[in-house]
Amino acid sequence: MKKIEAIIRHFKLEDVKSALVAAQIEGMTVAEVRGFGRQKGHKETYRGAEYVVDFMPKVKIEIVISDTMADKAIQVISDAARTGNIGDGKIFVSDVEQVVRIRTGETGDEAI
Amino acid sequence: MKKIEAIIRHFKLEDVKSALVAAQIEGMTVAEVRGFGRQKGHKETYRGAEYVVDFMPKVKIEIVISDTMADKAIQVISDAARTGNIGDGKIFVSDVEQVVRIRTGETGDEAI
Amino acid sequence: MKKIEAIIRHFKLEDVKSALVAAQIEGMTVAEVRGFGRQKGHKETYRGAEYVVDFMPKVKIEIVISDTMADKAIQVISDAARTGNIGDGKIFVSDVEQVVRIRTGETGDEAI
Amino acid sequence: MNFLRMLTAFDNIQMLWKASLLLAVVGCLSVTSQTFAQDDPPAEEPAAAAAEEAAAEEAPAEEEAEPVTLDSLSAAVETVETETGWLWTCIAGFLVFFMQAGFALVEAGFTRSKNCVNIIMKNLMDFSLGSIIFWAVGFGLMFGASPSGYIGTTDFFVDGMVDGAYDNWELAFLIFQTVFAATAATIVSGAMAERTKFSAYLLYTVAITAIVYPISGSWAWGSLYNGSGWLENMGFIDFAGSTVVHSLGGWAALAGAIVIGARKGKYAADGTVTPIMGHSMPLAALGVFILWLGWFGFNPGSTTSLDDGNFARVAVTTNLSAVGGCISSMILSWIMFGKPDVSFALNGALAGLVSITAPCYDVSPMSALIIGLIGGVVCVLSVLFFDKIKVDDPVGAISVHGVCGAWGTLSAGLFAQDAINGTNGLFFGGGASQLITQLIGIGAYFAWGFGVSLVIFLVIKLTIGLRVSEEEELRGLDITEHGMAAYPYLQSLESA
Amino acid sequence: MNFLRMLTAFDNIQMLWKASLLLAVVGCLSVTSQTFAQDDPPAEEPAAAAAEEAAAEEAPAEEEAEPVTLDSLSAAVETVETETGWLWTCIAGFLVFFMQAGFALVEAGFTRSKNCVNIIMKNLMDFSLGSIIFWAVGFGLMFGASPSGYIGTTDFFVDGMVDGAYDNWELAFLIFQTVFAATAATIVSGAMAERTKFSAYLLYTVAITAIVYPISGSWAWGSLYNGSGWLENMGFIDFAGSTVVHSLGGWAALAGAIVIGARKGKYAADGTVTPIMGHSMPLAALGVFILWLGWFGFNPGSTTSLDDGNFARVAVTTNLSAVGGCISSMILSWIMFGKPDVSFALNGALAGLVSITAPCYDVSPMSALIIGLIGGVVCVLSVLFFDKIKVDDPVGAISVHGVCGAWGTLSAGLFAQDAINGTNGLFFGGGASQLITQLIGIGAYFAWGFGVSLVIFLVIKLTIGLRVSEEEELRGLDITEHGMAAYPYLQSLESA
Amino acid sequence: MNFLRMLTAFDNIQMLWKASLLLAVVGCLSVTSQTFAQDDPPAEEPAAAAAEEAAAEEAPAEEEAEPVTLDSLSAAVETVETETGWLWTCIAGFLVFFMQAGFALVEAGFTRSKNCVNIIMKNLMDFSLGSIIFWAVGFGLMFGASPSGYIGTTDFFVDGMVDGAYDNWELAFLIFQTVFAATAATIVSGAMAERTKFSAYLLYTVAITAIVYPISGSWAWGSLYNGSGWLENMGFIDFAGSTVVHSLGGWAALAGAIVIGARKGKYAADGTVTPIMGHSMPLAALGVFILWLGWFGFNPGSTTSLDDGNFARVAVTTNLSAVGGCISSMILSWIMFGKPDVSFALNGALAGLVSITAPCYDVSPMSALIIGLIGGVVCVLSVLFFDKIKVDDPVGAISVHGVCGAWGTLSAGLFAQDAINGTNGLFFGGGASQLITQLIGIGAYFAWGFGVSLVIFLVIKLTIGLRVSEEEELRGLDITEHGMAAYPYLQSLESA
Ligand SMILES: Nc1ncnc2c1ncn2[C@@H]1O[C@H](COP(=O)(O)OP(=O)(O)O)[C@@H](O)[C@H]1O
Ligand SMILES: Nc1ncnc2c1ncn2[C@@H]1O[C@H](COP(=O)(O)OP(=O)(O)O)[C@@H](O)[C@H]1O
Ligand SMILES: Nc1ncnc2c1ncn2[C@@H]1O[C@H](COP(=O)(O)OP(=O)(O)O)[C@@H](O)[C@H]1O
Repeated sequence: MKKIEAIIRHFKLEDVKSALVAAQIEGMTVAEVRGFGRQKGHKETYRGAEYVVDFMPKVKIEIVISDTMADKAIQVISDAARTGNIGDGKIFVSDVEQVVRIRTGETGDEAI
Repeated sequence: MKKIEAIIRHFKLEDVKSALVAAQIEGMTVAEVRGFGRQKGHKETYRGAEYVVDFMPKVKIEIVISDTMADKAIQVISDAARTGNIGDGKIFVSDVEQVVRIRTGETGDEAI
Repeated sequence: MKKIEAIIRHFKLEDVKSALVAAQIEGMTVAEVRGFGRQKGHKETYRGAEYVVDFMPKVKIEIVISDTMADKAIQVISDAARTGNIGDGKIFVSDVEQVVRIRTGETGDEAI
Repeated sequence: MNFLRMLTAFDNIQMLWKASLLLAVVGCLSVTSQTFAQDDPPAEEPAAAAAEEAAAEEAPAEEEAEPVTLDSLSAAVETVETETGWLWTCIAGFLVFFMQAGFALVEAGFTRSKNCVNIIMKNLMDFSLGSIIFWAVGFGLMFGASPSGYIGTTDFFVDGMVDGAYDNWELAFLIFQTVFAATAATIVSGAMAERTKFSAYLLYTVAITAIVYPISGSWAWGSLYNGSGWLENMGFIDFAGSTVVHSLGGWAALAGAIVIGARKGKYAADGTVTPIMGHSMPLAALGVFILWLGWFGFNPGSTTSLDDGNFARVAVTTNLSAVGGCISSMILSWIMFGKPDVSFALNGALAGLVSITAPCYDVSPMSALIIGLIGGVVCVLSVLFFDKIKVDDPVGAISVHGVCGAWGTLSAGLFAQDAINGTNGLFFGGGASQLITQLIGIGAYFAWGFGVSLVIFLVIKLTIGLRVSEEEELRGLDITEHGMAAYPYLQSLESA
Repeated sequence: MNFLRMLTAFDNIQMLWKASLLLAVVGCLSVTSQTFAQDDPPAEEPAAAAAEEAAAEEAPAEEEAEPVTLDSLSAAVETVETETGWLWTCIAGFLVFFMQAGFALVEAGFTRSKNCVNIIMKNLMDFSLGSIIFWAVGFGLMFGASPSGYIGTTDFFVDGMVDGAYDNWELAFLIFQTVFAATAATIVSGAMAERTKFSAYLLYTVAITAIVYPISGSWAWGSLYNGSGWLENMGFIDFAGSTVVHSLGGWAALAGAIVIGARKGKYAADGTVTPIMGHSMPLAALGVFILWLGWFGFNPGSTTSLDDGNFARVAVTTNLSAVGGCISSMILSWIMFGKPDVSFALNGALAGLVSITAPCYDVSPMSALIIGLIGGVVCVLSVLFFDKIKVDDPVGAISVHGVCGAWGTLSAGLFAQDAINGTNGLFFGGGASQLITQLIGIGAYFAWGFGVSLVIFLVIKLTIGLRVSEEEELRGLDITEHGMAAYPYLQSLESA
Repeated sequence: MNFLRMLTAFDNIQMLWKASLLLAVVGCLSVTSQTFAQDDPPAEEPAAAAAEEAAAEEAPAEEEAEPVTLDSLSAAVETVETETGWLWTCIAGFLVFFMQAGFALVEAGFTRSKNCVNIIMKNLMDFSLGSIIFWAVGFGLMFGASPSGYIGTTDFFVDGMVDGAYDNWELAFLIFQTVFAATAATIVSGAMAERTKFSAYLLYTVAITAIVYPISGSWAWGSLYNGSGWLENMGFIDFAGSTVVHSLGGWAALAGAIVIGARKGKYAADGTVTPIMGHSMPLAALGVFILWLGWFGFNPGSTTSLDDGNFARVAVTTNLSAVGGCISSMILSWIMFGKPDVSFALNGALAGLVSITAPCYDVSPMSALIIGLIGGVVCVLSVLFFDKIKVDDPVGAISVHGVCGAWGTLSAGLFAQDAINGTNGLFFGGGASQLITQLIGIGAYFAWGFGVSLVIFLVIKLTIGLRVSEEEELRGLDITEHGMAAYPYLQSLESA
C-alpha cells in the first residue's frame, strides 16, 4: 500500500475532496500545516515595523491507498489542486507496510 | 525501525496513552487532524440552511519504535482505541530508516 | 528521495528555518504537535486539584529532500535545534518513492 | 399554548406552516389583549386616573397657569426628588441587567468550548422566560398583599395586564425586581453546566422565577411593595439579597448539582479529582468585571431612591468587600497551591460581592473589607470542600452564591453598627439577637431553596429527564443540543 | 484636505514627512479656528451671554446674596429638574454609544475571523467619521429650521463652530443624536461584511451621516429641536426610531447587499445555500447583551427628561418585547430546524428590541410582549426569505433592522392605547387612521432609504469600486485591506 | 501581617491549616475593628452627629411634621440638587471602574496568549490592592490638609476608620477618586507586560497607589477636598487628569520599561524591530470601546455635581477628541505603511481621549477635535520613536498615556477660551502665561513620576527581582507564574 501526502492550498480542499470522492477514494485525513517554499510570503506592517509572513497556511491530506489506486489518486489530486501559480503544493508518495482498521482488526487492503 | 501512525477518536487519547505507557512505550507525538471516511458526518442547520460536517475531528498518534516492539504497540493501540463503532480509526505502519535524538546525537534504536 | 521529520521545540523553529535556508534547503512543511517522551510535563493546580501536563507542545518539520542532501539536512537541523536539555526532540528519516509538484506536474528530484 | 410540546420537539420537522401556527397563537393572544381592553372601558377609568395624576404632577411645572404657592413648590420639589429616585432605580436595574452578560461569560469561560453555545442559550433564555414569568406570576407572589407573611396573593401582572394603567414607580420597581429574579435563576446554570438537557433547564427556570424565588422572596422583602413577610417582621437584615437572591440561587444549584451528578471524568473511582479546565480565562475575567460593575447597581441601587445619598456609602462597602475577597482568595490559593490562581481570584471577587450584599447598608467600610476578606477564604475552602464530597460545580456557583451568601447574611449579625443604620451586631455590643435572626433567615432559605429545588429536579429527572446521554456529553452540548459550534473554525484539544 | 487621496493611497510609501504634512493640515485647521475666534469679538458677546445665563441659573443657589422668593425657588426647582433631565440624556447617550461595541461584536462574531479586523475598523471609523460629519452637517439638516418640512437648513455645527457659546442642553441633545446617527450608519456594515472595500465603506459612511439619515430624520423628529417635519405633523409615531434609525439603516443595508452581491461560495448555481458560519458565538452573544443594555438608553432615554418617570414604563415595554423576540425566534427555529438555534435567538432578541423602538411609549406591557413575539417570528422568516432570493446578509441586519423596524412602526398603529399616550391604534378602537399614517411613514422611509442608498452604492461601484477582488475575498480582508490578522497565532479551518 | 512573606511564597506548601492562619489574621483585624469601636463611645458622638445631620437633611421631606417655609424649601431644593450630584459622581465612578475591564482587554489583546492570565491577574490585583491602599494612605496624602502645598497630611481612611461616621459626599468622592488612582496604577501593567514578575508588579502597585500618584495628585487637585496644591494655586489646568492621572502613569510605565528591558526577540542586535503581535484584536477593540465608555464617566463625571449641565459640554469635547485621534492615527498609518492599521486606530482613539482629559472643560468642540487629531498623530510618531530607541512597550501605554497626556495638558494652554471657562490660551489671545503654567506642570509630573518610579523599580530589581527568567519568559508567564493557561485547549503558533 502507498501513503500519499499532498500539501495543497487551503481553499482547494473542498475541490480536492469532491474529486477524490468522485473517484471513489473515500478515506483521508487532513491537517492544518504551514508551508515554506518558493511561494514567498508577503510583507506586513504592525505598529510601524515591517515583517514577513513566510510560512503560508496550507492543508495536508494524507491518504493510504492500495498500490493499484495510487496513480489515479495522484492524478486526481494534482488536477483538482492546480491553479498554476507558485504555491500550489506537492504530493509525496511512500510505501506503507501494514494497515489496521481499529474497529474490526482487519488488515491490509481490506482495512483501507 | 517502524513508524506507527494511528488515527483515533479524540476522547480515546488518554486511554491509548495510558495503555502505551503501561506497555513501556513512552515516546509519541500527537496532532490534531480531521478525518474523512465511512463514518459519515452529521447534518447541521445554520440560519436555516443545511450543511454537512463531513470532516470529523480525530487525533493522530505517531510512534517510532524498534521493529520488535511494533506488533505489540499496534495491538495495544487497537485495543485501547476500539469502541466498535464506525469511525474508530486506522493504524498505518511504515519503515523508518534512521532516527536521531537531537539532544545527544544518538541514532538508531538508541535514539527512540 | 528521503522524508525527514523533525520534532523540535516551539521556540527553535525560527533558528532551524534560518539554518536550513542558509544551507539552501528552502522547502518544508510545519505543523503543531504535542509530544510525549522523557521530558516530563509539569504539575499544575486548577481550582485546588493537581494535574499533570504530560503532552508538551512541539513543532514538527517535514522536509522531502534528495538522497544526497539528506545527511546535511539532518546535521543542520540537529545543530540548530539542540539546547542539550531533555525534550530537544527527534529526527526520523524514511524513504519517499515519488514526489509531484502540483503546479507543473514535474516529478522526482525536480519537484522538490 | 402548545409550549411544552415545542420544548420537547426534537424531531426534525421543518415545515414553514408551523411558523404560521406560532403566528396564529400570538395573534390570538393579541386579540385577547384587545378584548380585555374592550371589556373594561379603556379610555375612561384609567385614563381619567392618569389624567388626574398628570394634572397633580405637572401642576408645578405649569406655573403660568396656576399661581406658585409654598405647597405647590413643595410638591414640585418632592416630585423631582421622587422621579430622580426612579431614574436611579432604572439605571441601577440596567446595570443589574448587564450582569446577565457577566454570568454568561463567567460560565462560558470556566467551561469547555464544546458547551459554550449551550451556556449562552441558557443565559439568554432564563432571562427571557424569567422576565415574563416573574411579571405574570412571581411579582405577585413576592410583593402582593401577604396576610400570612408567607406568600403574596395580589398584584399579578403588576395589576395592569392590558390597560397599561401602571404607575411609573411600579414599573421602575418591576424592572428592578425582574433583573434580580433573573439573577437568582441564572446562578443554577453554572453549577449544572456541561451536562444538563436544555429543555430540562428551561423547565427549571420557569419554576424558579414563578415559585421558588418569589415565595421565599416575600418573606424578607414583601413590604417593599404591598406585602409583608415573617422574616422582615423579625428584623432580618438582607439589604440587597445575599440570601434572598444569591443563597437561594446557590442552594438551588446545590440541589441541581447533586441530582444531576458529576461530569464524566471529573472524579475517579479512587476519589482523585481530574480538573476540567475552562476554555477561556479572558472571557471569564471580563465576565467578572461586568458582574462587578453590575453589582454597583445591585447594592447601591437597592436604595431605590436618593435616600440621603446612602448609595455612595453602599458603593464603598461593596467595593471594599469585593477587593477583599479577591485578595484573600488569591493569597490563599498562593499559600495552598504555590501559585496565585486566576480562577480563585476571580471567584474571590464575586465571593466578596455576594458576601457584602446583605450587610452593605449596615456596616462600616472597614467591616466591609473584613467581610470580604473572610468571604474570599470561605469561597476557596468551600470550592475544595464540594470537590471533596464530589459535588461537581464547574464554575463554583454553589460556593460563591450559596455559601458566601450565607456568610454575608451572618456577617450582618456580627458587624452591623448602630451608628450606621440603627442596629448593633455581636461585635459592636448588640448581643446575639440580630445574629440569631440572621441564622433563622439563613436556615429558612436553605431549607426552602434546597428542599423545593431538590423536589423539582427529581421530578424533572423522572419525567422528561435531566441529563444528556453520555455520548452527547462527550461530543458536547453545542452540537448535540443546538447544532452549532461556538467556534466552528477552531481545533481544540478538549477531551472529557 | 487631500483626504480622498489618502483614502485611496494603497502604495507603500512610508515617508515620515507625510506625517508632518498631516500635522501641517491640522495646524492650518487650528489657525483657522483661532482666526474665526478673532473675527467675532470672542470675549464679549458669547461670554456676556454665558455670564448672564450663569447669573440667571446660579441665582437660586446663592441664596446668601439674594433673598429667596417664591419665584427664585420655583426657578431653582425647575433648574434641578431640567439639569437632571440633561444628565439622564447624557447617561442614556453613553449607553447608546456602547452599542457601537455591541454592533462590532455581533458582526465580528457572525463572520469569519479572516475579516474580523475589517469589521472592527469599519465600526470604529463609522462612529468616528459619523461623529464629525453629523455635527458639522447632519445635525443641521435634521434639526435645523425646516420651512418645507423636508429638510433642515440651519444649526450646522450646532451653531457654535468655534466660540463654544453652546447651551448645555444643545450639547446633551447633540451627543444623544450623534450616537443615534452612528447607529443608523453602522447597521450597513454587517450586511455588507466580508467583501466590501474599506475605502468604499468610508465613503458611504460619510454619505449616510451627512445626508441620507438626517434628511429623512427631519421628517419625523425635526421638531425635537428647531425643525418641523411633514411626517410628525401627520401624527406619525416613532418614539425612538424603529423607522427613523433602524429601518433606514436596514434599507440602506438592503441596497448595499444587492449592489455588492453575495459572498463567494454562499449560493450555488442550483440555488442551494452554503452557510458561512460566524467564527465566534461568544463574541456575538456578548454583542447582543451589550446592545440590549444600550437599548435601555436608546428607548427610555428618548424621553430626554425626567418626564414624569415615563422612562420606567419604556424600560418595561422595551424589555418585554426583547424577551418576546428572543423566545419566539428560538421556538420557531426549534420547530423549523429541529434544534433551538443560537444565532436566531440572538437575532430574535434584537428583533424584539428594534420592533418596540417605535411604539415603546404608546403601548401597554402586554402589547409590547406581543409585538416582540411577532417581531421574533418576522425576523426568522425574513432571514430565510432573503436567503431564498439570494441577498447575502451575513449578520441578518436587513431583517433585524429593516423588516422588524417596519413591523414595529406598523405595530404602533395597531397597539397604541389612548390610556397610555393619547392615541388608539386599530386594536383598541382607534380605527385605521393611525395605521395609515404609520404605513405612509414606513413607505416614505423605504423609498428614501433604499432609493438614495442604491444610487450612492452604484455611484461608488462605478467610480472607486465597491467590492474587493476575488483573491482578496478568499484571503480575507484583514490581511489584504489592513495587513493584520485578528488572531495572528491561531490556525483556523476557514475557507470560502 | 506576614503579607510580604506570602507574596514571595513560591514553595509548594499545601497545608490547609495555613488557611486557618489567614482566617486568624483576618479575625484579629476584626477584633481590632471591634475594639476601636469600643474605644470611642460608638453610639454617641458619631451617631449623634449623624442623627443631627439626618435631621437637618430630612427635615424638608417631613413636611407633615414641620411647617413648610421658604427656607426649608430652599434647603430641600439644594438637598435634591446636591444628592443628584452625588449620584452622578457615583454613576460616573462606576463607569470609570469599568475601565479596568477595558485596560485588561486592551493589554490582553495586544500581547501573546501565553501571558494573558498574568495580565488579568495584574489588572485584578492592582485594582484590589489599590482600592485598599488608596483608601488607607493615598487619599489622605492627596486630599488631606496640605500646609506645604506638596503633600496632604490628614484624612487617612477618609477619617472614619471603623465608626462609619462618614459623610455620604465623602464616600462618593472616595469611590470616584479610588477608581482614578487605580487607572494610574494599571497603566504601568501594559508597558511592562510579558516579562515582569508578578510579585514585583504587586509591590509597585502598592507604591504607586500609596505614594507616587497621591503625592503629585495633591499638587493639582488637593483643593477638591481639604488640601491645596502648589500647582493649582498657579492656575494649572488639568480638569480630569491628562497629567495627574495619565501622564503620571505613563512616565512610571516609561521608567518601568527602561529598567526591565525589552522582551526577548523584540530588537535584533542590528537595530531591526521584530514585531510581537498581540493575540486577539477583537479583545483589544472591545477593550477600547469599554475605555471610551468609561471616559464618559472620567471626564464629564469630573464635574462631580450637576454643575449647570456642563457634563454635556465635556461629553461633546471628549467624544470629538476621541474620534479625531482615531481618524488621524488611522490616516497616518495608512500614509506611512500603506494600509489602515487597526492597532494604531485603536491606540489613536485612546490618544484622543487622553489628550482631551485636561482641557475638556476649557475648550470649544472645534478645538477638541483639533486636539484629538493632533493627539492621534503624536501617538503614532511616539510609538515609532520608542521602538527606535528600543524601549519596548507592548501596548503603547507610554505613548498613549505619557506623551499624549503631556500634549493634552499643553493644549489647554493653547486652546483654552475665556468664553468657555474664563481662561484664554495662546491661540485665543491669552498670551503664553497659561502655556507656561502648563509646561511647569508637565515638567513637574514628568520629573516626579519618572524619577520616583525609576528609583522604585531599581530597588525592586536589586531586591526581589523585577524580571522573570528567560525560560519563564519563553514558556509564558501564565504557566510559570500562575500555573494556568488562558486557553488550555488551544494550540497557538506563538513563539518568542
Ligand atoms: N521540500 C519540501 N518538503 C516538504 N514540503 C515542501 C517542500 N517544498 C515545498 N513544500 C510544501 O509545498 C508548499 C508549496 O511549495 P512552493 O515551493 O511554495 O510552491 P510550488 O508547490 O508551486 O513549488 C510549501 O508551502 C510547503 O508546504
Ligand atoms: N484511506 C485512508 N487514508 C488516510 N486516512 C484514512 C483513510 N481511511 C480512513 N482514514 C481515517 O480514519 C478515520 C476513520 O475511518 P472511518 O472510515 O470513518 O471508520 P473506520 O476506521 O471505522 O473504518 C477517518 O476519519 C480518517 O481520519
Ligand atoms: N518514539 C517516539 N515516537 C514519536 N515521537 C517521539 C518518540 N519519542 C519522542 N518523541 C517526540 O520527541 C519529543 C522529545 O522527546 P523526549 O523523550 O521528551 O526528549 P529527547 O528528545 O531529549 O529524548 C517528544 O515530546 C515527542 O514529541
